[in-house]
Amino acid sequence: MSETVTANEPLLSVQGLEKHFPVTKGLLKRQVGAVKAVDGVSFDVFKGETLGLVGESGCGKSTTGRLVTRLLEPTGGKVVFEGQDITHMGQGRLRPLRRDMQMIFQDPFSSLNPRHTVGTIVGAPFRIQGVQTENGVKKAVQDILALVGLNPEHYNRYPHEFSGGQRQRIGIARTLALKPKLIIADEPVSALDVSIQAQVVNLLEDLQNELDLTYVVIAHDLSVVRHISDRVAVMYLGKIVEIADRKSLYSSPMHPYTNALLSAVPVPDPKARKERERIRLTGDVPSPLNPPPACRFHTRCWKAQEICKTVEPPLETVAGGHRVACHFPENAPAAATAAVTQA
Amino acid sequence: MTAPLDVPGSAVEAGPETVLEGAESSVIRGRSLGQIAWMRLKRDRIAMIGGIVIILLILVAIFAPLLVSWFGHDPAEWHREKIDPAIQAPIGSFGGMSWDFLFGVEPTTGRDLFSRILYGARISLLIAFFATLLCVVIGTVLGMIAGFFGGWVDTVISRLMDIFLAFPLLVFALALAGVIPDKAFGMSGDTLRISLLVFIIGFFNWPYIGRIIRGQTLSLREREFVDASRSLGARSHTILFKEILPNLLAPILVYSTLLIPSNILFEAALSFLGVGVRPPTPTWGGMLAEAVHNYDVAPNFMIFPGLAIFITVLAFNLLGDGLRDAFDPKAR
Amino acid sequence: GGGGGGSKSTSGSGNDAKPSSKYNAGVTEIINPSEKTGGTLHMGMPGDFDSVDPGDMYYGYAWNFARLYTRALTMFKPVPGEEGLQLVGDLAEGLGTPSDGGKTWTYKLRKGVKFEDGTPVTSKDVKYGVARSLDKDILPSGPTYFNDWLDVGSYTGPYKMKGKLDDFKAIETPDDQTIVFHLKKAYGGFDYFAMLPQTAPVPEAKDTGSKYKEHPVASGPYMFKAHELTKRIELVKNPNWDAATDPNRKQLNDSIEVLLGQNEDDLDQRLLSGKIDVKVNSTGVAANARKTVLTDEKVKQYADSAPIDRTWFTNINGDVPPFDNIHCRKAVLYATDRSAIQGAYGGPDAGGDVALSLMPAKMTGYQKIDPYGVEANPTGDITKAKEELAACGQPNGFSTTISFRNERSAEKQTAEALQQSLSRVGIKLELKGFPQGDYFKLYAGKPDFAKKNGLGLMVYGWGADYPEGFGFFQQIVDSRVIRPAGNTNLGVKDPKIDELIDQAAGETDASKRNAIWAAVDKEVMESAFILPYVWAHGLFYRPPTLKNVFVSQNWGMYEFLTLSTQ
Amino acid sequence: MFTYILRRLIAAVMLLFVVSIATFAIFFLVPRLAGMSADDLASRYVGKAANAEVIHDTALRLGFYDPILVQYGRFVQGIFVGVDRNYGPGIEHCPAPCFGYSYVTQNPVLPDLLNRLPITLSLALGAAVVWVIFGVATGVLSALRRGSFFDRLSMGIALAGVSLPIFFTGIVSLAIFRDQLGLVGDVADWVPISEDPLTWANNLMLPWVTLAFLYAAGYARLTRAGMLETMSEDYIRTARAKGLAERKVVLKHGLRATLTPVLTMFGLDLGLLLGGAVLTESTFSLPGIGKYAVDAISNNDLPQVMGVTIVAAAFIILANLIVDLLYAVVDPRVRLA
Amino acid sequence: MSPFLDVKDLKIHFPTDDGLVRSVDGLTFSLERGKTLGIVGESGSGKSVTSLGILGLHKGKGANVSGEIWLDGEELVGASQEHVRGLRGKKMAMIFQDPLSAMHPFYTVGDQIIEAYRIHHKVSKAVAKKHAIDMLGRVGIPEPRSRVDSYPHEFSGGMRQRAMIAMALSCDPELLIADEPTTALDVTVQAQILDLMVDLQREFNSALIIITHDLGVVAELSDDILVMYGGKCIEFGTADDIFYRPEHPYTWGLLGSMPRLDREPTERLMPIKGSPPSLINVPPGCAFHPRCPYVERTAGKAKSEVPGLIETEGGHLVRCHMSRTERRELWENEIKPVLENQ
Ligand SMILES: Nc1ncnc2c1ncn2[C@@H]1O[C@H](COP(=O)(O)OP(=O)(O)OP(=O)(O)O)[C@@H](O)[C@H]1O
Ligand SMILES: Nc1ncnc2c1ncn2[C@@H]1O[C@H](COP(=O)(O)OP(=O)(O)OP(=O)(O)O)[C@@H](O)[C@H]1O
Ligand SMILES: [Mg+2]
Ligand SMILES: [Mg+2]
Repeated sequence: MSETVTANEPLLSVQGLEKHFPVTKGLLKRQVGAVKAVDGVSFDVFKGETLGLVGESGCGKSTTGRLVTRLLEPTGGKVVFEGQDITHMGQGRLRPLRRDMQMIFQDPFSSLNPRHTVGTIVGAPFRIQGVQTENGVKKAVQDILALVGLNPEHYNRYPHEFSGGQRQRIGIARTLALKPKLIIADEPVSALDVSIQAQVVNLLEDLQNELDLTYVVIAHDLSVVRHISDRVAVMYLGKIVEIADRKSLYSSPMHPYTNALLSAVPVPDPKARKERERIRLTGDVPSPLNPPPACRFHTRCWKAQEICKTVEPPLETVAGGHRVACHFPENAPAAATAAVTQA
Repeated sequence: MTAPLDVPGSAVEAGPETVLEGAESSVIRGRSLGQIAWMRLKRDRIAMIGGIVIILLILVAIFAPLLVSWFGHDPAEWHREKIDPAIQAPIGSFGGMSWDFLFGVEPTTGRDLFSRILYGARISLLIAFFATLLCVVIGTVLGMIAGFFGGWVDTVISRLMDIFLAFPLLVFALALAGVIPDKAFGMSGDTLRISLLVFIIGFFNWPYIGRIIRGQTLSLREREFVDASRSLGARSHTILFKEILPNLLAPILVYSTLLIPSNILFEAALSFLGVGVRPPTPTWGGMLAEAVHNYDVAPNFMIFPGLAIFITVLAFNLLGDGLRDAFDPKAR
Repeated sequence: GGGGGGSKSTSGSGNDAKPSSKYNAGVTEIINPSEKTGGTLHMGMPGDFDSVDPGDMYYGYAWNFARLYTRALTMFKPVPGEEGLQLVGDLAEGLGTPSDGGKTWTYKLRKGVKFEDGTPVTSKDVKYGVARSLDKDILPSGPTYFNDWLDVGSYTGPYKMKGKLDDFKAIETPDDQTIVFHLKKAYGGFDYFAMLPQTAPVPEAKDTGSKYKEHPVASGPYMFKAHELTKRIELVKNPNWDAATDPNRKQLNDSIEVLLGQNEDDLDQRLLSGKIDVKVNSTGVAANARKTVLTDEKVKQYADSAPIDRTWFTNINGDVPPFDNIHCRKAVLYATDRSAIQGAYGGPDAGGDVALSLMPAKMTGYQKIDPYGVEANPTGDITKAKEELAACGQPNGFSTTISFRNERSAEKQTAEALQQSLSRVGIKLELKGFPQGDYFKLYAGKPDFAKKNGLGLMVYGWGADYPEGFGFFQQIVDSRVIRPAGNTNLGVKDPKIDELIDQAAGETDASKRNAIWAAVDKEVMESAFILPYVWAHGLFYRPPTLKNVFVSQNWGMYEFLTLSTQ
Repeated sequence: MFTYILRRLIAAVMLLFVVSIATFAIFFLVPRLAGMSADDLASRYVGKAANAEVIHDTALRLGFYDPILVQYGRFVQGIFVGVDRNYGPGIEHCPAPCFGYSYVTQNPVLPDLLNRLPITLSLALGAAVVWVIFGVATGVLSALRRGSFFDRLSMGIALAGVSLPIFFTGIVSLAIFRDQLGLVGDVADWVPISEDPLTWANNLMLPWVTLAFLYAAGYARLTRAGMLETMSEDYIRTARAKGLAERKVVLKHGLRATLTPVLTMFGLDLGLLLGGAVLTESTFSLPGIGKYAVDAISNNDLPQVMGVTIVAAAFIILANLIVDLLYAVVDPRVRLA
Repeated sequence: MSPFLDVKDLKIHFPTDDGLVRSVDGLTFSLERGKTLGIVGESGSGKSVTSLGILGLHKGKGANVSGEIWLDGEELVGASQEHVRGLRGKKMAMIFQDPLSAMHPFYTVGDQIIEAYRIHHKVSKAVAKKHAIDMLGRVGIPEPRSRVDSYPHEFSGGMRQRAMIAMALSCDPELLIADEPTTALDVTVQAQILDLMVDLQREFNSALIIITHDLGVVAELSDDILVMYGGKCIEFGTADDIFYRPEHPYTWGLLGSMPRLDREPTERLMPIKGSPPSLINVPPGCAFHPRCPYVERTAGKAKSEVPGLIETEGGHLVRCHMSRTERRELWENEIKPVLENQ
């Protein structure tokens, strides 16, 4: 790790990222519309930190992750990794960069090829990237297996012989093989049982400390995200509605949606259930095929006013690194609110 | 910090799963899905019987000359002395079955049915195997490409499959087999006929397996390990052949096993309709075609090739069913 | 639709009635003579007629059948035995009168013959019928005797030369009852040509060319009521037929129904169970039924093994070495196991007798010869064969190819039998089957092809168009009929034979003609271009309920004209 | 919906177009490539005793000297505007759609085909009724009694059914049921249903059963597998949890969902059969489309072959279309687009 | 008087090729009308099998069911199939985890509710349909009149689950079992559904069993909580018992594994090592012992002897070899401080 990225220069910078999946019809594949899965997402990830990305199902979290790792080609916007614009970089030129940017997948059952042994799976990065290892691939793989808490002798086994948690470790081992700088983890624990989930979360944290990793963790479980993230971005229908450091986001959420999300999480405290003040949203997330105009949350927002249906609120910095896209943010310093209402 | 429930300090020591350890002592060598399927298959008695019959059939086909030299007569040799000249039927009961002629003899010619059935197995199996191979190769390659690349490639290949599926296959095969000249592509005689039959059966049957492979590829393509491989920078062909193909081997094996019997029947049908391999080379379908006009004269002439086809096809079907169950992830 | 109704009431009496009949009785006598009228005659046929248009047919059974609804100038007498080979006048009052040394033939038509619509039949109609049959584009199937022998000049038929029938000078019709044929050269057996259905009258106004077969206009006792192409024909009584004008026919059945395109084995089954009265084909019952017929005495009594004017043989191609050497050809003639081939064709009763020479024994003028000692050695004479091989300079044998028609399993087996028997003297055969439809046009009948592909032996068979030497021999042994393709003579090239044929053709004296044909037979055997092995028989079955049945010596099958059911 | 059907029909026509080109090419190009001349081709369609001149005339008349595209064009023209033919005394117009005239029998092709259609229809539909009823019923029962003696037996029979060539079962059953026992009517004697339904059914009984035996087997297996799968679906559990009687659970909830793949297979099979049950018709000598095809091919009768291929392909395509439409009716999740 | 639902020593075993699966192995609990029981446990601990067992849906499917299930004074395990069928839907009903796969894709939502209603009420279709519309309205589906004719796939996840609930409640069942009713849903929708269930339970005064692996959910709803492990109940008590005075190391583990929003984040989570046991090879002795950090304290008993389910105080049951005081001490001194982090 020779490069020196200065603290305020992001490792990954995403600006106005867009992905519209065309909806086609008929023999001639006429385009009749587009699923705006990701529609103008911007954020920066700094070296060594963990950015959490939360939101409800279908809001475009995975798509964002896949855009950043260039498994998908963005429709618009920009992805800059280590100062290089990789938005439309060809797969050939991207290949060497892939060493530095890896992905952990959600489903430990489908993310490992059932026909390959653990050795093959974890050794794949070496083969694909043509990396030479000192004591042979096998040794390297076994080292990594040990690193993620697996028995190195499991080298010749097949994924189906492992439990979910172990599989997720195998998946993590694979991403670690080439010592990446950035890891995008798409719901790394949501398929796991609580007790196993905790093992994996701890493992991720340990690895971060040990290997100086940077994470983007995608999840829908707010408590998990809080546990591992330094900063958290909340997505709604293809947009980031709020982004802030963990503490300020969870203690003083500004966007009504964030508020609602937080208050909807059931709390494992029988006494608290009577005391808590709850915000109950009605309805579901609208379809990204026909997102509501302007502020996309206005259809479910109890604070919505006329302006929310006509003017799209920009993602603005309200207080020290806390950015929110809302005309009527809560917990905001008075000045900020006033500025918006006057506009 | 004392955290008794926590895994001890460093991640390196994070405990490997105890349960797994307990269950499977110290066997480190992993069992692949194929090995598991094989274990399951071994327990399926009926499928195993099918498999054994197939192996026997293949052995019989390979060693037909040897077996015939022990138990039979040259398949082309006439034994007019076994034929009643008045009605051209075999002399003796059961179509002249005896120790000398195990299955009796053909009417008119008196040829040894036993050895003709044995030699017939060679042609039938040969054609079925190679035709299946051809179907599977074309079907797999095109199905995989269509499923994996999607888009216009998929459209083109899928339409192609539609076209092939819209051909009335048997009619077409008959037509094609009928118009091909006697010498072509530097081949002639049986070699040409067999190649031709292999080509026709294989070439027109591929869309069936192609569709299956395409469907499987489509769903495999969505599996995250494909993304994983891609995110590691793997090229398309690597993904196709190293990641996807191994997962297709099970369906390929299963459908090949189920395709072989249908190709055996197909070959028999073509021979039956008179466009098969030329005489005096015996084939089961061809023998049946002749026997049809003689079933009253010599029932065994009809029954033995019929049985041969039946047993072979049944054996393959049994094995195929067993394989399908063995590879089925949903099965217990 | 329709169909005759309850005519089948008598079939209930079944097979096991009195042993009234005797195997082969139908060959010599009329079985179940009856004059009763009514009922439907059910005929069944595997496949279809080449056509039912009298100007467009070439199969014996078609010609036999055509006389139910058409009348040619002459006909064979519908009686059993030798007498059935005699020609008598039909539409004509009697046989033709030759003049000009046999180059001109004149016929007098009977008076009072009418078409089904009541219009009288005139000599013009006969002329028109012959004229239209000349156009092989529209009516391709019939024989070409008239094209070849009539002095047609530039006349090409009434379709290409519309309204110019008068330009057709080869036939003259001085009056409605007289018709005169002018030939290119003398031909003594013209009465046989006059027997062809091509001389049946066709009213020009009703001629629909290639569609005429849908409804040929009747001049005989029956007429078409329905013709569902390829499926069914229904004939009913022709009200305008007058028995007085027709001494040879009766009109006993109310109707005649023919089912076409039937499965052979099926048909036999129905024949045996009496559901069908007669099967329309020239070879009789097929293998499956053959066994029942020949082994079950109760059934056998109703069967006849009828000799046919047909020889099954193989051509030996002199163009393909070493068959350019007569000794090699003779070696084949000696080495062949004819009894095996007899088996392939169905054995003595259903297949036929072992042939001693090319000319079928039952033909008029046959004289027994046996140059290769077949009678004594039906399975072949290996020693002689080896001697001939040595003489040919191939003492250890050689390899060659044999062709046959794929669809014909007997021919296929013949080839296999030859492969077996010739291998005894070291002659190795490679078998090559060809589609029946193209056999003469593209393969065996195309000398270029046969030579290039080394077809040394070509399995074949030939039946006489009519029971007279010319009708049998001319198309298969006259070297001058050899064309670039589509040959029926697959390579007999012997100037001596050609000369004999010319002699015979011009001869108007029948007995002299016959002597010449016997000489042709001998010469063919000498030159060894043809390997005959079977004189065909057909094994026919007549349900006990069928009346007036007998084998026509001419057709080699049951005479259709007399059949009835009551 | 309407546009969907329209689009599918257009696609079907295009498909038929390709099929016809391929058939045409096989019949024309392959022999040509093998070195046959126009006269050689024509020589197949003249009488026994034709001379070179007649052959040449025939080649000209049939247009074999024209470039292949022109010949194909003529075929297409026949379909869209019809063709004229000289039948001797005059010229006849064969109106569109016209597949031309047989080279061998000179009969127009389409009426011949249509003439045979009722036979093939009777055969296929009758057999279909038999096999669907038996196949599905057996499949359902087997699935419900998985592992029982009945299950084993019926699946054994089913496997035997798909393993026997139809020309074998056909002939054996003919020999037994008709020749020996005399139980059924004359198979080859086809009578239109409108004329005599009883004879119609009696005569067709054997082919129906034989054909159904072959197909029922597949349906029983498919139904059984489908049923086993559906019966383990969550919604079946829901239906039971509601307190629904088991019979209703099976028939209303289980079978309904199982029938969709059965429907697909049924459509495809029926389409194929309507395009000619070649083997069955040959075995029982039923003069249907399949027999027609075999005869056409063995006669090298191109117009007939073209006709029968296109009709058969049309049936397959049509059956596919109908299956897809039905699918949308049966399964509300399917949207036709 | 006996409780409304009383399950005694329920065993549900599945013989398979690989061995006997002891999915439920001696489960005992009871539930009163109007009360809510939460069953928690990791995946594969036998929660769903238990619920299906109560509804009698295992019979005839190769399952060995033994023990007793008393529902409102009737024993169900020994009762005839037909009798139990009559109770289903009317007396007891179930809400399934994944409403998309649990509803028949080919029938409209309305039809499925109507069917459920008409099994137990001899009424006309029209009446039943009115009832269905009513029910859909009650569970908060907007415009029920038009939505009644929609197919399940035309509903969003939350609406499907509501429809599922409407179907289950259509015959006013006295016992309602909800098997992971919200796992497939987003948090905001989950909250809606949980609220709905609470409201409906109050309204119908039915007994409710809610099955989940989310401790948060049980905490929100349950009066009593049953913690399952390896097919057995390892701890049973009131919600307060389980959350404030848990006594089983596994329960501690569960609590320690959860990151909690209501507390300051801890440095590290406290997972349980290892993974849940296979139900074929349930470890001998205490099923939890391979994962238990305190095995040593039982002097080897854990590995050989199955601990009994012992009542510690007023209805709080624990299955552990350690003594009560030992457990108390551990909880108060070692676990609780770490969990509460301050
Ligand atoms: N390949 C695709 N084609 C069309 N639409 C797509 C495609 N991939 C995703 N979408 C749509 O884009 C939207 C966002 O999908 P995405 O998978 O990013 O959501 P998510 O936030 O990850 O949801 P979840 O929590 O369910 O994983 C969804 O509406 C989805 O249907
Ligand atoms: N029909 C069956 N045959 C064999 N084993 C079964 C059967 N049904 C369930 N099991 C087994 O019983 C065990 C318990 O299953 P169950 O579905 O009750 O778990 P669960 O606690 O509901 O888990 P989850 O949280 O994943 O839903 C599992 O190991 C399962 O494999
Ligand atoms: Mg996602
Ligand atoms: Mg469950």
